[in-house]
Amino acid sequence: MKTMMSTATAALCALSVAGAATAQEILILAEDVPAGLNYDGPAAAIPSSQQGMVTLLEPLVGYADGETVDGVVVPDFDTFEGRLAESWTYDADTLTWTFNLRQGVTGCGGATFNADDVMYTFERAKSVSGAAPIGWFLSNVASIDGFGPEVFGDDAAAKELGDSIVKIDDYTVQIRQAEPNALLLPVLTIFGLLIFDKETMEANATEADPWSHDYVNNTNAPGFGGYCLESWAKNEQITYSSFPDYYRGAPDATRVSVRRVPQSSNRLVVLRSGQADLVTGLTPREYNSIADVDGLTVAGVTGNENLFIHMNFDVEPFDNIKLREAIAHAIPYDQIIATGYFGEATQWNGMVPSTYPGYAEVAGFSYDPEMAKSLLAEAGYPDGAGLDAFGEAFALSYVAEKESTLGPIVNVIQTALREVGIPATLDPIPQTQYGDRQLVRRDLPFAVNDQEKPIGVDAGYAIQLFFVSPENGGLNNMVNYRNADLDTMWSGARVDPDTASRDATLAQIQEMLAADVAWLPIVEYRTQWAFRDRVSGLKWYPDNSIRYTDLQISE
Amino acid sequence: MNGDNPLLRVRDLKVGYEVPGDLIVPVEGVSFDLNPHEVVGLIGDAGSGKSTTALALMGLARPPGKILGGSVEFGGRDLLTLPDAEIREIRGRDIGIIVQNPRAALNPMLRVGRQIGFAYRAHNEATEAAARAHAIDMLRLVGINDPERRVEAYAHELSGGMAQRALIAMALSSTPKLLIADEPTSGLDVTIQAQFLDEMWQTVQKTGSAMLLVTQELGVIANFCDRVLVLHKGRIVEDAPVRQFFAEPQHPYSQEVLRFYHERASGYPEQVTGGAGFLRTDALTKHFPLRGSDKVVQAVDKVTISVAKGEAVGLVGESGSGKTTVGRCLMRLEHPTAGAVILDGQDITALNAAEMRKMRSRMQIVFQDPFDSVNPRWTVADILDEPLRVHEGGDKAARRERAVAALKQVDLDPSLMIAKPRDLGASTLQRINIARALICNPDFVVLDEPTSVLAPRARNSLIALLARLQKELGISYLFISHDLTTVRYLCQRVAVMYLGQIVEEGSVEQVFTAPQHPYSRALLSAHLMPDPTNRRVDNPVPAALEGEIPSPIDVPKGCYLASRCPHVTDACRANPQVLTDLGQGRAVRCERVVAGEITLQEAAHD
Amino acid sequence: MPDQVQDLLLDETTYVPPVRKADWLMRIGVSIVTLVIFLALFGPYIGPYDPTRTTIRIAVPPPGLTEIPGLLAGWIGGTLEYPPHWMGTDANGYDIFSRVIAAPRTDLKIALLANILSLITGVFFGLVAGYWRNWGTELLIRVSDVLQSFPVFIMAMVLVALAGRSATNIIIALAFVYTPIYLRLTRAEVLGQTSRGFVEAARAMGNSELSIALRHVLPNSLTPALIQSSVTIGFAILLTAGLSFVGAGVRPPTPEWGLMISTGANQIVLGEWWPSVFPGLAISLTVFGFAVLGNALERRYERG
Amino acid sequence: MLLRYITRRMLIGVIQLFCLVIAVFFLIRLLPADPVSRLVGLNSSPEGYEQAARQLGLDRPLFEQLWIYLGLSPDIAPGLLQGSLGVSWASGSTVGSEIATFLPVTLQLITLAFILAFIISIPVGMLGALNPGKAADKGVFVYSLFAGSQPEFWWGLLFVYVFYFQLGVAPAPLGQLSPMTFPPEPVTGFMLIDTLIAGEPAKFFEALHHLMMPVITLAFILSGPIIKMVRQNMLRALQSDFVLYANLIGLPRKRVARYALRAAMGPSMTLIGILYGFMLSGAVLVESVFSLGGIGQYAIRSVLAFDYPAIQGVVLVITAISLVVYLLLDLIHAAIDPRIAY
Repeated sequence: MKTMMSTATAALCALSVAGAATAQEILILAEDVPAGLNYDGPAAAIPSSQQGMVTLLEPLVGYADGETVDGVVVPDFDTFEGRLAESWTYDADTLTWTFNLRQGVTGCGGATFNADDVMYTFERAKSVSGAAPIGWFLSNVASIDGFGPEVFGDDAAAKELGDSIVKIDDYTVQIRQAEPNALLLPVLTIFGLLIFDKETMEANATEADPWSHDYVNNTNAPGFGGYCLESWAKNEQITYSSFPDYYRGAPDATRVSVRRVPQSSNRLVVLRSGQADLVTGLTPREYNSIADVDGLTVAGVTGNENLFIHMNFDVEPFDNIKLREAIAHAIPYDQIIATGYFGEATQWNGMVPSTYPGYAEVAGFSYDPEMAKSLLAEAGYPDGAGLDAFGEAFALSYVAEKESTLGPIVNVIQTALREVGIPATLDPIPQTQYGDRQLVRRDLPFAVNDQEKPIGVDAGYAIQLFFVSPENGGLNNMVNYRNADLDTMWSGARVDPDTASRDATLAQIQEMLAADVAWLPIVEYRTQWAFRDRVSGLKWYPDNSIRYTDLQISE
Repeated sequence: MNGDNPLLRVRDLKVGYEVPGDLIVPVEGVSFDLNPHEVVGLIGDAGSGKSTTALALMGLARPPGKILGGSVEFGGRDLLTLPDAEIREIRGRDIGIIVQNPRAALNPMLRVGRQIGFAYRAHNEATEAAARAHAIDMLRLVGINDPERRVEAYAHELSGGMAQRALIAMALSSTPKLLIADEPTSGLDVTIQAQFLDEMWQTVQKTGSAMLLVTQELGVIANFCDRVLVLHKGRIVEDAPVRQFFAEPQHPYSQEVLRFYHERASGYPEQVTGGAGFLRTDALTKHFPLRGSDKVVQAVDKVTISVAKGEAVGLVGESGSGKTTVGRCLMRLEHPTAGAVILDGQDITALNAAEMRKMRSRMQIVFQDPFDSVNPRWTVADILDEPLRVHEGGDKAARRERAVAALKQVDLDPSLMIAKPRDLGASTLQRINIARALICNPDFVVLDEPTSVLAPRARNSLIALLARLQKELGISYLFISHDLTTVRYLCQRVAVMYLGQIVEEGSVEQVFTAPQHPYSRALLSAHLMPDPTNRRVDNPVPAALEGEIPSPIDVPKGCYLASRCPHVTDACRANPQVLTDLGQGRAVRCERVVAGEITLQEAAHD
Repeated sequence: MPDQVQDLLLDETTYVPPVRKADWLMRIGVSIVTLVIFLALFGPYIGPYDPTRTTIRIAVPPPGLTEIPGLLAGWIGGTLEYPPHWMGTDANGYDIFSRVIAAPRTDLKIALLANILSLITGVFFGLVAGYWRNWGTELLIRVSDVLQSFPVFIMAMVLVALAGRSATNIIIALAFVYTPIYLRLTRAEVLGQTSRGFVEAARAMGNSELSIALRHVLPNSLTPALIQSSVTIGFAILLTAGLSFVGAGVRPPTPEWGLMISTGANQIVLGEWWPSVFPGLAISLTVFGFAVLGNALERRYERG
Repeated sequence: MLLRYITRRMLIGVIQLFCLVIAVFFLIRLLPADPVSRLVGLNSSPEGYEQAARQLGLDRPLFEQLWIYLGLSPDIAPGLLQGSLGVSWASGSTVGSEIATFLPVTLQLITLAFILAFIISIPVGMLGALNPGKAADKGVFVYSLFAGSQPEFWWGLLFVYVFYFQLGVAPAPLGQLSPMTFPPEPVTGFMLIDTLIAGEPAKFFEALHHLMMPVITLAFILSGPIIKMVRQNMLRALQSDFVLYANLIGLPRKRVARYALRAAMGPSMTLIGILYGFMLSGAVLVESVFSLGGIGQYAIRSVLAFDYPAIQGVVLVITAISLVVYLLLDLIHAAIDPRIAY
């Protein structure tokens, strides 16, 4: 097989004309290139778009580097360090944060960074003028004063920044929270509050579009990042060139081209041919296939990606705890890890990512078909009798676009469930429809999900996101889990300034969730990349985007 | 008659084609000679192999046929063994041919002039311009008016007669020694046919070509040919000079073909008395709206006819005269635009759908195409049962008995009951159609050209059957036809239609012996009587019409015939003509005739 | 044009009609179609594995030609640990052979039902639109024209996306796509029939219009649609597979050829050919079989 | 006369398109989901949802949305009347500009495939027509049946396996150019033309090389019906009365051959038009196999993303092109055959 491969590879090399990769230039292949660069715009939820945003724009703060695991640096989530903000102070009495901004930072557009850029960024966020106002949302999550739901009303004044964020001088900005909330610094690291270059943005504003959404959606996102946009053809290619005056030092890779190659196997082919330097989003099997190939490196880290089964509490018979437990014991975890992830995963004994502050390990389920059968009988469905009546409820939904990754897993699950008498079928549905049914309608009865990565790196945020009832601040409670005790405990923890007691409450909540099988956690799998040996320096970030500035290129 | 030095010597010509597991040989040994400057008729039934023979003379067979053997000697060389390039030179240069369905034989995508030019240049050195000029000359020669304009026409823009002339121009462009004309007038109207044959004959005389005229019409043979070849079952069964052939046919087949012609001399059918106006129309008018225009096609214009009980009325006219539409209006297959149709005192145009359906048992129609008139999926039993089922219902066995009786009535064997149409011949099917029409004992039957697709022999016996049935059953017929011979034999009275109007009406005897209207006269004189003693080519042709029938969309203001009539005056062009009663059941639509301005010539025939 | 071609062109004296040609071809068509029908009835039960249950063996290549006798002997002798994967297994661990022979149940069912559905509706509307010509039926034709001018593939995808991935919805989508074809075919034929003499004769005989339409026109207008349906069944199989290929077909793990090709498609650049090649071969032969059969029927009809 | 005919056809086409727009507009609004959730992503609060819905105009009544789409409320947003196909919900770019980048890929692919298919089909079809019943004809006939009934995507995969993986003579199925090659500045959108405009013959040949397999795949499938058609029309022409008569009148072979060919061409136009129209969206499977970002891919993406304006735009553009192609071919047919009246 290997020899065949190399003939093909040789042919491919021989045929390629203008090779782009000179010394410090790299070619990356990804599922897609950014569809937009506007985090308040329609493409914001797409990871490949976020990758573009973090390349061009800088946050106020970031996490410090933590330990190096398998050659990849992971952040230390307990330590923040300044990016565009050099330092900050917090006054607990007035809930006010004072940020001292870095001086002498310039951007690709030639502007020099100052407080106006920060003010502009928050003004724009609060204007909620984009299709998906993520900036506002993050501010709201962090309880910044004035960023409540009232901004969506007809009152134009509510959309103005007011006095919750004020410019003290050109290099000092104050942000006031409405209540104690530990999430302010974490949200400032996220792509949805990256700082725009006001000057360039305003130069590209129009009367109809004062916040330059069109410009950022389609042309460029001006900021103070390590790379400048060189060319961008949606659905095809995006090229960045390094910004020599980047305040954290000129990046090593002088030019980064990202090309869209939608099929993962095709990305693998090109990587193996030696034409590309780095590829993302291969299937576990594909990563596994090149693990031992000379000249290529597969790096991975257990970050925040995981796989769970979602069972909707509003849909019979999933409201039956015995049935949920039966399903939990019917899943062959080890087989999934072996055939679905080729060992690059571990059983997930928790309800939030194990790397997040506040994570508490909970007791996991074991694969035990006999117990599953007896639980099924306890649930009132011996050997599955009577379950056929629920028809489509056992159609296991998953995102159709992820077929090549999830296919082996859902097929194992489907076979295993039928083994114990649960009439599972498969229902791959398009991402958009899946999203609609999960987020808006919340009517997916039974699903496999591997794409929930709370961007706020905090167990509390994860719990709010997924398990708190919507009336009490829940955001993405896709299984309609309702637990009044949990809601109360979480409200307390949210504004609890004491980290230790907050963590204790959160741990208690995680125990409750596990006992209720609110989700059925299956595995945490490693986030992986494959690259040629000339590339190094990769770091993992919770948004799973690469920072090209981290990369070291050797010859 | 065979000369010592014939132009064409055909010996044992065999043409056949394969069908699964069988070899069918429609031409199985044809031998004859053809002399220079001679006009020879080749006559035979449909399917006798006439056209196949004609093609084979040129070394060709229509796929999937193949020439299986024999020789065609022309100018001392056997055409069937010549290499392709050489026979190609002979075709068109030495032997010209015209075929039936001329419009299909012309390349639909090329202008006529170019095609003639190609044909000319294939055999003559000429520039394109010279070829064009020659094409114009040829078109003029074959009697086309305004040839400069016609060379620019496409085949589909030409009428059938015009296209046939263009074909002749092409065939004669290199002045061949022999012209083969394969049923050149089938599908043409009577007046056009006569005109065309006259012109073709004259042209051949001028160019000095010999001619082989393939036809199934005795009239054509009698009027234009010097000699007759009778083709029967793939062989020449008789070869005789025309007069001899008509006087003393030798072969039984020839005798049978000519029998009807001999019987015909027996005078006209007797007039019926009483029951007048059993069926009549009152100013029947039918206009068809023209799509995408506010104009109408005036198919039938205030036609008033009357058929007595037990009477057969002939309705004659050329295609486009509206005679078929009259028949369809009578049956209410078309709803008349105006006027009434009264059967036995009841205006059927005023009946509602249910009443009309009931009425249909009293009136029936037989169509032109016997194959098309029966449901191809049904058996004869189903076909005959249908009217009984619709109108009488009742016991199935009884109905079957009636169907068998009806079959017998039209001289068919009851064993046909289980046959399907595709296994039957045209004349058998037409008899079944007649049986179906008569099975509910109607009072009145429209016969819409029932014999036009039949071979002459079958035609004769069908007419005899219709005459017999009328006599036995006492029904009334409206017999629509362009074939004057059959009308004369079957009908008591006749009406002549032209462009939607009746131009003359009277007893068959009156109209046939002394036609009054110029159109009737032309029609009768154009009719080729199978009488070699009084050949058309030997006499000056009287009362010929010019040109072709005008479009029924923009009818002339005055007399509709004005553009073609040899007696036309300015008054004719200006004044609409009215049908004027001349007494004795005669009426004519021509003010000059009524005024006695057109002297009655000797009737052309009888 | 080369001279030789011209020679052939004008070789007009020799001609054998294309009619009876290749009866062996028709036999091939009939055999293929029969086999597919047999598999549609029994395929899901006769494979060595359950076509919808995974094995733990992922992406096993099919045995080489030389290994087959040994495997066969072992299989019959019962010495094998598990039945051989004659066509290998796919990335999900399914036995490809069992799925390939189980698939006709899905593919043929969809194609047949879609075809029957569209045939019935198409013929019905075609008859109505051809026989009763008024503004209403004219509108019907226009609507059908608009439907037909839809890009077929996108239309089917939208319909399936609209109603979800299920065999029923695919049947409805295909029926939607094919109905205008039958409508047009039938209408054209009806138009030809209504002016024929026997229809006029039936009217002159006093039949009601409905009776004429049903007894005379309809039976004589059916043949083209029936012939077309053999071809359409083949194309419905292609379209079903195509829809699966772009993710708008039946749901996994239903054994369906297009879905199987699509599962394996990704890996073909890496040399993993068997998950795609075997089901594709099955489609290729099946559709060819239906095309051959349809063509034979057509020629038979034209012959009369 | 000609002009009037064209105008009339265009008018009918516009009416047809209008009906289509209405039909598609309502049809896709029956879709069981909308793309709002995709926009809101992590911010799935009701406010976020409403905000996104408002941005997309989904909060407006249905008929108002239609009005805007048609361009009857240009003060809110430009619509069809203003020549705008709207803005893609998935990307925020105008649908027009997106189609302008996707469409040329498909047009280039299928046009080349048609040309290749013709180059193959005309001689092969004639070979069959000229030897009716002989072995060559049987071969041609079976080939045409076979090629016309094949799953093209599977053949594409097979070709990839054989020519890329095994033999290494074809490039990897990675689109129009190798990933290392920077595409030239898009001027026309047609890669082959743009590379020439940019004066980069190396890229031109590279693009040609990348097009090789998809074009061969499509041409193979297309050759089935086209050969069948050429063979049939040629047979019919050769059996026609006027070809027989042309022989009878002794025209030279060449002339007769030309008669027959021209007669066979006319009726072929309709089928070509239908095939071309079908391929506009039917090429999607081959595009998918070879990672060519054509209009079919765009359509799939839009359907899967429930991107209403994009779906509407694609259907409209594809249908409009089909109608124009039909019209052009009818005009050619009329030019060949004078019997076709306007």
